[in-house]
Amino acid sequence: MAVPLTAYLIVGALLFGLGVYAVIAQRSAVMILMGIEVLLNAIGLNMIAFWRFVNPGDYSAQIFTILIITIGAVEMGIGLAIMMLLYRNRGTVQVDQYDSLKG
Amino acid sequence: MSFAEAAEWFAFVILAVISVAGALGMATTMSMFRSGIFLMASFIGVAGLFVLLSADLLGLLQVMMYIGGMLVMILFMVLFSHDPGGSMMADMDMSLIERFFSLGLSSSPDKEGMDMERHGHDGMDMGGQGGHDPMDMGGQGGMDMSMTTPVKRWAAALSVTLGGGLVALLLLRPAWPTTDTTPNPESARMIGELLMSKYMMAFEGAGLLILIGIFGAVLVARPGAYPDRDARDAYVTRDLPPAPIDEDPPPSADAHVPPEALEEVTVSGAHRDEAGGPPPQNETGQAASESLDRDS
Amino acid sequence: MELTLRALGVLAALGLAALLTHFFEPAALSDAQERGPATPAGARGPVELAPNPDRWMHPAGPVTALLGVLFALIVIPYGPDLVPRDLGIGVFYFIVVVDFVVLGLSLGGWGANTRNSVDVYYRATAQLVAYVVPLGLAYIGAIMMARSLSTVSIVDAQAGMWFVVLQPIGFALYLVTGLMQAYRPPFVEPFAAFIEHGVYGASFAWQALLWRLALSSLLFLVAAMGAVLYLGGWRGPLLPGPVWMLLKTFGLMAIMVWGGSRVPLLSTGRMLELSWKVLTPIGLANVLVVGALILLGVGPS
Amino acid sequence: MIVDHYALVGLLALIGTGLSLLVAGLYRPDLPVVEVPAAWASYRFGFPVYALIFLSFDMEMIFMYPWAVVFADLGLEAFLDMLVFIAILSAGITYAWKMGGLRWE
Repeated sequence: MAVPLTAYLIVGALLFGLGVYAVIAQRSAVMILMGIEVLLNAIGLNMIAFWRFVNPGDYSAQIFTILIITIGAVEMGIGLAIMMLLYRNRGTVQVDQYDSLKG
Repeated sequence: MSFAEAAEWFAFVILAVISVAGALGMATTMSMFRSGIFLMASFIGVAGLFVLLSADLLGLLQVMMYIGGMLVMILFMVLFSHDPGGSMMADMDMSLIERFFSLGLSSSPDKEGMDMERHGHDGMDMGGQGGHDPMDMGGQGGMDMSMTTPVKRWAAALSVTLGGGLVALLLLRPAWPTTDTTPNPESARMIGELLMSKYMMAFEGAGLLILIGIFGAVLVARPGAYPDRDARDAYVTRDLPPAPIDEDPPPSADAHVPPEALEEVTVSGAHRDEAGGPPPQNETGQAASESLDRDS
Repeated sequence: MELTLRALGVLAALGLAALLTHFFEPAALSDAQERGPATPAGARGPVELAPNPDRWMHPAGPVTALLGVLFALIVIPYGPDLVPRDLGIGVFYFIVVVDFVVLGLSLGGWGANTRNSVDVYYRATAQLVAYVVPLGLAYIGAIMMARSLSTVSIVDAQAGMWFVVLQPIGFALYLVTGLMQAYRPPFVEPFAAFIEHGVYGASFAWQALLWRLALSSLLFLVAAMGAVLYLGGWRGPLLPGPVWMLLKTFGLMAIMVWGGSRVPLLSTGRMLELSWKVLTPIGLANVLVVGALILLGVGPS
Repeated sequence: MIVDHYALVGLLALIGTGLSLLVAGLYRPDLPVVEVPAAWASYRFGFPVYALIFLSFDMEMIFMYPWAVVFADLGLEAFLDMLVFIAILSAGITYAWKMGGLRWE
């Protein structure tokens, strides 16, 4: 193990920051969904890095990461379906155009 | 440093750069298609890091999930966006990072669209102080092409602060209680046994979650989600994007289509928006099963 | 070094596989109405060029596809010790890296920015949506009996009896979905003649060469994996292991290509219906049947 | 070590990219060329519901591989687990079918 744990955690931190940027700065709902996927992925990377360096005998961390990926996939499916409906009704998926509840 | 260690560092640096640059490119490129591909590259880079951390099953699983998932997601992104290829946006004035990740997208020498685009851009830059006025964008309606919210600068500042803060915290506390034990190489067997014993409820719960996901997605997106046939046709027509970007189909493309293949064109592949109206539907069932019988 | 030797072995396997398939496939396809990826270079029209292709993704397409087949060749065994690398999760790895071919088709198709090539992206993705689930279900049956994901272990588990005898439904499922995965008739939508043979129509000469290399090897890979999963891989009397492996691979390829080209072509919509309404339920049923067989004590112990 | 097994994959990635660049640099015969208009626009596609349930089923396949490896060792218990899982998924596909989702749109 030439590469230390901190190096992996730094990559995770950078991914997390970029995910936050994508969620806030993008107008399209699909891009926001993608930003959330990056956030989930950063969490998974940290999880596996800690698993490898701290407790490699217990595979629970991998199961947990599989569940994170599952949740990401289901969220992607539902999110796209909702966007499909919104797009059919309003013709756009830009989140700042959905202001009808603003009064 | 031995050769194996150097190789591991080399692989780590390449994969880390792929994953971070992929995420950065996803957030900044002008092309919708590219941003999906960049995100996929980021996921594949992280999957490579998983393999480097000896979690090979997990890494490959992530690659499988996200190649399929992102290709499907790009289908929807292209449907939802006005300029999926980014060739119009690529001529705008962009920041350095945006320009870097949109390299090679467009080369059109004429910059006629610039003035209009710059207008939208100014509004975007000035609206930086929080509460973004909907009238500003609403007046232009669908003409507003910018892909980012007016709080873009604040978001960039926040994310730099957050990422920098996290990295600083990590560098301040570099010592973690690590062990040197190596994991069992039969990762698939270990995961399978855990799934069947300790995490059985989680396994079935994930199955149930996927089921609910399918229910929700089908319920919301199914074609029959309209009161009646006429309403559906109205929606489907509205489903078409506002204006096709390429008006003239290439004359050669239609000329060589043999008449018997024309029907094939309408039921397969992507529907061009010029085709208009709801395309014909397949009658279900028997032809498909017949061909299966012959095949096997 | 040993690693370099193995890498050279994989490259040699790629060259040999592509060459043999290149000359073998047209013979089996002799009078098919659509040749799909096996279309000879002379039958294609001029190269279509868009004014502004994506200058990075368009060339990246064939390279990605080629890398996918190179990676997949790593786990194909030609003998008990004649496998480039026996990864512990070999079969799963194989399924995953073959998806890079679809990724390459999408990159090359969308990146070329012509009407016909953009269509390739939609058709290839639809094909991916159609084949992944039933193909995975066809693999699962063999994995359940062999109790391992490693290709070598799967072949070893067939020492007594080939899995094609124990799981005929799974084998039939593999034949159909394998054709989908390899873009061979009757599932040639991404390479149909009326969209100028898909990515071929918008490729420069070197790109077309790489596409041809990748897609010929893809058919070889599908047939070789079928031989590993269901026909006992290198196992056989008298002849040495690699010969048996090649014989089985090309025999299976002949059956698939010849049978597939005798069936009417399927449009993308029909293919999706076939996959989700027929093949996926059959695959789920096959998993249950194989499970019951194992519980009854059938199969390798 | 698991990582060592994947060194071959990394090496082949480098070799494959290098060879492709070599081919791209050396093999450039002249071909007839026609200019066609650009085609990037937003397209409808005919299989949105298939695509959405594919996302879920792809995830389901991922759970099946580790299960299939340990199935023969665990026997009846694993079979019953998977029976429940497959029943759940069949319910999903039946629902999509009955709601009219499985058709070209």
